Amino acid sequence: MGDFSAEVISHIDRNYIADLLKRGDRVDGRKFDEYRQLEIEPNPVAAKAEGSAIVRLGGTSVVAGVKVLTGEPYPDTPDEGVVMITAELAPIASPLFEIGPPKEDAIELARVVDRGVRESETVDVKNLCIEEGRKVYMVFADVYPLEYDGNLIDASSIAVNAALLTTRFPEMKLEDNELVETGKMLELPLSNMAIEHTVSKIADHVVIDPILKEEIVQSCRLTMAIDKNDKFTAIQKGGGAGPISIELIEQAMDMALSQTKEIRGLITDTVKEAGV
Amino acid sequence: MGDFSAEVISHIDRNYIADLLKRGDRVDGRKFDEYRQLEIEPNPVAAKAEGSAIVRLGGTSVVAGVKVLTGEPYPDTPDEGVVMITAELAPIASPLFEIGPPKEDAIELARVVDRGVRESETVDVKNLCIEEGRKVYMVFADVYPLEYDGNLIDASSIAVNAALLTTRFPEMKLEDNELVETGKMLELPLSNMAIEHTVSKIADHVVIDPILKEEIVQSCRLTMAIDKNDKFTAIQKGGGAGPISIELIEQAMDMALSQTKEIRGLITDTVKEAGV
Amino acid sequence: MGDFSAEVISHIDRNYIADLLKRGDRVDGRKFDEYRQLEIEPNPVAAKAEGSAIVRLGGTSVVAGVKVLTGEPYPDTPDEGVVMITAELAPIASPLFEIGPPKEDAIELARVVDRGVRESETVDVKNLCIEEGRKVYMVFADVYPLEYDGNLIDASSIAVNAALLTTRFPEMKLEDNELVETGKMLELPLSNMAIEHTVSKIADHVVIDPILKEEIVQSCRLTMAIDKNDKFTAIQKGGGAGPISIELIEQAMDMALSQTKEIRGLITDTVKEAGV
Amino acid sequence: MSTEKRPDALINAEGLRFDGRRPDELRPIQMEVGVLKSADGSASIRQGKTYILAAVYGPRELHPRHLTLNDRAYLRCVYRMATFSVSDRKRPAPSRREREISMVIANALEPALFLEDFPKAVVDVFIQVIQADGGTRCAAINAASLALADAGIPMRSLVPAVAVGKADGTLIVDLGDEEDKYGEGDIPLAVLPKTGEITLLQQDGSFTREELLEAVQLGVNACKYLHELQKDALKRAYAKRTPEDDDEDDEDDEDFEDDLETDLGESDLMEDE
Amino acid sequence: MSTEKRPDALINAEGLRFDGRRPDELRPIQMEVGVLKSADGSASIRQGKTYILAAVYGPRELHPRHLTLNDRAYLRCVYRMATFSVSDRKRPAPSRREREISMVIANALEPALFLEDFPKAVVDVFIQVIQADGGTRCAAINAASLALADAGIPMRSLVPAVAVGKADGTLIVDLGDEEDKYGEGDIPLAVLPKTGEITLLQQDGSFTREELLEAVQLGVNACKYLHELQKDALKRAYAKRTPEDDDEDDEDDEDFEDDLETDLGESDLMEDE
Amino acid sequence: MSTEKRPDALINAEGLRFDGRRPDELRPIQMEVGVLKSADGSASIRQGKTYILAAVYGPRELHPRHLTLNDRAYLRCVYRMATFSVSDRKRPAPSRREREISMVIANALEPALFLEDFPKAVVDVFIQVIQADGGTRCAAINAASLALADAGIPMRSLVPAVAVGKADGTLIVDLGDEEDKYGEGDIPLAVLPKTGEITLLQQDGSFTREELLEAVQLGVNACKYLHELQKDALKRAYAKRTPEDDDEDDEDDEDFEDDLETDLGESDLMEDE
Repeated sequence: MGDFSAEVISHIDRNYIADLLKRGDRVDGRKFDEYRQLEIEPNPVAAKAEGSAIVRLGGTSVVAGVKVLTGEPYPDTPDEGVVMITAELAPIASPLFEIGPPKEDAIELARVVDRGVRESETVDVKNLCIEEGRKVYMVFADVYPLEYDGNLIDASSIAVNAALLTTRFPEMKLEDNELVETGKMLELPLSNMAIEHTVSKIADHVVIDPILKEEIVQSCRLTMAIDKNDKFTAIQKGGGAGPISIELIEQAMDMALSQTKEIRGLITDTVKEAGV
Repeated sequence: MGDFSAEVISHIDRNYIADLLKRGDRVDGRKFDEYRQLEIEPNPVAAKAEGSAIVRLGGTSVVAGVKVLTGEPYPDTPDEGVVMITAELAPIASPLFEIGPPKEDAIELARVVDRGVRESETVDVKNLCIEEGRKVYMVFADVYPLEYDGNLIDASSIAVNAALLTTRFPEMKLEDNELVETGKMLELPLSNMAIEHTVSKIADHVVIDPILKEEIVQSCRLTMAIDKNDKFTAIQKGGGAGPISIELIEQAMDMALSQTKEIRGLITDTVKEAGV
Repeated sequence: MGDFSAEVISHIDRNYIADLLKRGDRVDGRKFDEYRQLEIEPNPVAAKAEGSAIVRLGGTSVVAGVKVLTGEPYPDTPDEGVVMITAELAPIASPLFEIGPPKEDAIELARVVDRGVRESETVDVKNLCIEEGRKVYMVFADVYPLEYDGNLIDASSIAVNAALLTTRFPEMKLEDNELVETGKMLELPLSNMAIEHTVSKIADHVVIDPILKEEIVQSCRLTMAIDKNDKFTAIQKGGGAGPISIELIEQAMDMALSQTKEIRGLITDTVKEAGV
Repeated sequence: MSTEKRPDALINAEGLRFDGRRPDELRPIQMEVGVLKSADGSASIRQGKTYILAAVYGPRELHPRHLTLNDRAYLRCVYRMATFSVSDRKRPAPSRREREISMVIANALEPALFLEDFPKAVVDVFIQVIQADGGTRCAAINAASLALADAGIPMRSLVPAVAVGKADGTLIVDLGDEEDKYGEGDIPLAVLPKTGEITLLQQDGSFTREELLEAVQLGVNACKYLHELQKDALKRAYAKRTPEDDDEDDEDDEDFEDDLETDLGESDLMEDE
Repeated sequence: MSTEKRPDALINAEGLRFDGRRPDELRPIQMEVGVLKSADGSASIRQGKTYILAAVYGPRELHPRHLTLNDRAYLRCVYRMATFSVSDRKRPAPSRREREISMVIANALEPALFLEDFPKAVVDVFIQVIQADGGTRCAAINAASLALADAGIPMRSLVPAVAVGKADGTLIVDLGDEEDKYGEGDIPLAVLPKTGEITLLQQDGSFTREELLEAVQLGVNACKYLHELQKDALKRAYAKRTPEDDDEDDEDDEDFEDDLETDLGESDLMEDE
Repeated sequence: MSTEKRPDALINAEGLRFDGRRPDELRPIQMEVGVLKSADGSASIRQGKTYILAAVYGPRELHPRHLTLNDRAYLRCVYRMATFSVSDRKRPAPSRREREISMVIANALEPALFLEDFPKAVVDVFIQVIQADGGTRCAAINAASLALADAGIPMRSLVPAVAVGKADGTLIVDLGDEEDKYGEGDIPLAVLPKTGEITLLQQDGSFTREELLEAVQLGVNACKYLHELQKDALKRAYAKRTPEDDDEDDEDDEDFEDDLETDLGESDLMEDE
């Protein structure tokens, strides 16, 4: 999230990182448009969650789990199921996350990841209806950061996508006003698998997948959700109040577009290989 | 509400205001039983609220809005609708209102204004029933102070009354267990329109409609709700711990009685003229 | 609860109390396995609560009250009623209890007393069913400490047991989907009346029913719930982080076993004599 | 599981009330001082079936600091109802009603106290309603002012309080639960006996100007009687405390007794004025 | 009791919108400065049926202290919707949505302010949505930057903001409620007029790379027009304040006018670059 | 969407358990040290299907200040379950159960630590339950004491913990979820290996005096074995850290290794006593 610890880093670091970028180098040696190593562990919570994944993005890691429950639909969408994403800046992940009720940064993480999934209609809620107006499936995907070295948003977005992809749950039907299992197991109706990509603006440069040191000195960040058809489904400027020019926005968009297919492929392949 | 800022005013101000009163003068030149100029703007939230009003009482202003929803009645009053008044000391109105959960002053404002409406049975809840034991109308009137120069209670009471008077909502009926609109628009069943009048006790004097400077030095205040038949329907002594004699209570009551018809008339006329 | 005020007592007191114990003496002259004087006042809230009791254990006193309501059973136990115990460290009882949301000590008191009742199945929830899957009785027993001179847990446990024993409530049945009274009054189905006994470890000694001074210097405490068949139904080590040896645990268990019958008898007799 | 029903009439043909009282008759009242050992001062009151305990702690250091007042002690009242004190179970969390009543009780008591003797300190008044059968805020004030005296807080006088109401058109004093619920109005008030000034005044229901003034006068008269009961309770407590009982807290108790005597003397005096 | 229905088409056969506007046409907009007497600075905006008030307090001392910044003032924004401002009644407690919008508004405004002039202080921006009919976060930014100028907070420039969206495949500017709800996407953005840089950017819906860039450009153009409206509003307010009106706050107002002139001058200059 | 059903028998005809274990047999256990790079110390444990992570931060400055202890560090434990770690979705807010377990875990660990070395500081132990399949508070203690060692907090010894229970009348060790749910009782306990003293003890269900004492003895024996597993895990982590891995944090790591060696030595020693 970046801005909350802006005071812990000295001006020296700030200048050092900016000078490196001017010479084309990042502080950890990556290219400007290069992600850190991405590892996905599908289904680590196989006994209790309907779906789950642990994602490691360099020194950042998160666990996401999915629970599928049943409930009544909202009155204004009687034929649609419900999808909810939450995230929490659990103190286990960083000395920077305080104990207590959700702060602005935590709220933003949850809302940005949620928006990436919901605005993108990653889950087709029309296909989560058991009986119109009476019973629908409710899908809860919850993310917990475990290690924090920058870019929690992308790690969380990847983890939620992977967890949704591993999800299996029993089909239910209404019989005499009671929900009973049909005996069949279902997958979630996933349509377009939007992935979120975050780019930091530092001085006049944009770099993808920032580490913590970069987040601390960033002017702002741009998070873009891109679906499998290369459509942008959500954008959030955050992580600081720095302004950004249209040219840099265009660069950031192109960086994200250049990475999205590979990451989406890695998620799909890993889950498939795991034979979930 | 007055007492929370007692420390910001010096003893000099306190004495100055008291000395003026001894000579028969108020700090802003009004008579002891004189209200500040009252302006009522009916229906400023016409597109979203079922009823609304902005009220300006000198340098104090508030906005009140009404939403009419449907719901189930309370088990012990199956044939009665529900009326709820809330108020909040939103920080927009004053540097004195802190951000955060409701403090004592905010709770008292809401409760006093609510009591003025409910104890007075301003809205006839028996006439808010759609079908006994199953569905009733629920009326929410919410007040937000916008400018605070004293006497939020009276401004809020006037605004709630005006907003209730402007309220129009679609008639509903139960058909096959579903609520449907009949196509008719309804007004609220308003019976007696009680208005709240607040009097400050400063030294041995009572003055109506106190401004902030008077509230800060007041010993206590007396708020009286009076209905269209000159019946007292609610009283609250508050705004400080100062005691008050029976003689001053009697003076305060007579001050309020002398003003109530004119204010009630202004509300009714303004709403009528606006042709709501 | 003891540990929260560890800093208010000097090392002198700590050593003094420990030295006394080494010589076989307690600070208030009792034997190690001796309870303070126990007084039970049955049904002090006869007009409003379905059952109640005030318990005085030396300088500690609490009031417990029982409300019996009706409601829907939990989906996974459709034929069982609900029993809930709450307790609160109300500031009236001690200058040590701060005002505000429940702290760890308050949570522990409530959970330990609740566990003593529920794990012991003191109330037979199967006999609190009105109609399976639809309506059951819900029993709320709430405890308020009034004076705090140590060992709130045992006083609360005794008070809850006594209050449950005094409880009388109208039998209900379902007629045309509505609950109606049959006219008969019921007692609660109490099965085994487990009582909680608390033992403090101070230096190498264990003493039962600690007073506040003992709690403050204790290394830890052991609370044991014992039912009428001398079965242990709940244990909680708490009140400090001091370790305890198996030998002392055995001593504590034997102390509790030696007292439980007399206390249970006193509860039963007092309630019976009161002719509730 | 309340099964209360509205009585046919609150005032019967003989002009007596539901429970046999005359319109201006108080319910049976028992007040006792010094009932809680943990507190610096305490009192209980039973008024009809209403049963309330009050405890006072202080003057003591105030946390959090930012509430500190530089010229006097902060009087902090907390009025809480037990979940089981009312017909329906009250939810455990403090309600807005309880917080508002806490505030009006503080206002009712404060004018009687010499809080300026303890700048920056806090005096805590904790009130626990054990059983609520009408008139709890007034009964709480009656008990709390005894608890303040018991704690040795310097006072101008005790503060008596009572509710006046209206049933079947008749003004009545000290409402019970049914009279509060099914009557036509309720006017709780508290009085400084020395000056006759009002320190608590609320009203609901519907009253004419004249009814209101008559009701307040009725309340003030009832408060005079309540004040006598309060002084009696304090004297009984004072009489019980013999020097033999005092072991370690000798000096404090001296102070306390001085205050108490003064207070009793003062309050006797007041009535004569 | 909302009875809204999706319109048949958001763009009609003539290429006009639901409410008759051209795709790049803003709704009728009225901005007024200095509307709240209690605040140090204030402004209102009516944009279509959206109606918002903004108040600024400060620079002033910051509580709680631990939020203090050593090198600049802390800009604290609170965006709140009235319960009655939307079709369904909003719950009174602040939602997570409101808290997130408060944060993005602060970020949108901060680059325009010389907060480094007031280390350790706070500048409070309170925004109250009276009626919400689409585009509230952008309208709030328009009003808030006027309120900041009115409060005399030193500024690089005002900050205009607008939402661009898509309906029936056409890019449209300044969405109304139905266009937001039934359209294919929404891109709220705010602009620093001097440099053309973006200080707020969010998006939902579905856009291609090219659509997005075109939409941002449309928004930046609309913001230029909005900036003119903002400056007009400020000038009107400035004109209204004659020396005769100033009685006691003379000195403060001098300062204010100085700042205001500078700001107006500066913002004029910007457009010329 | 849990579809668990009570097994027919928890102990079969051969005296074996539901999952084939002997009554005193632990589930497969894997412990790993140093698994989280952000933390000062960390460990994971998989015990059957239970999966828990523990992180330690500190000793560091304590906020809020008023919790500061003058004579030792404050040990603050936070035990949290992931919403998806149990059959039904847990609500995200911390429950009273989680807060109570946090407290008993702190009590279980504290006697093993030299907290007096760091007056006024805090040592934070954060525990995240990823999957809960019985025995989470004991598994959490096993992992947390490894994380404390990994963080270089000076320790008397590691703290092993295990739950003993009863199923079909037989005492069993290290309950799984079904045994916890459908068995006749549960006794979680933690042990100081050096002295055999108990630092955590809770019980539910129904046990005679003799059963209880036997159960505690069974638990203490199991803890001896768990202690060996803990020491192995620590040695493996220690072996992996070669000087080559240390780049910038050289000095800190020296300290860490010293502590670790001491601790391993000490804990070996203890068993010999």
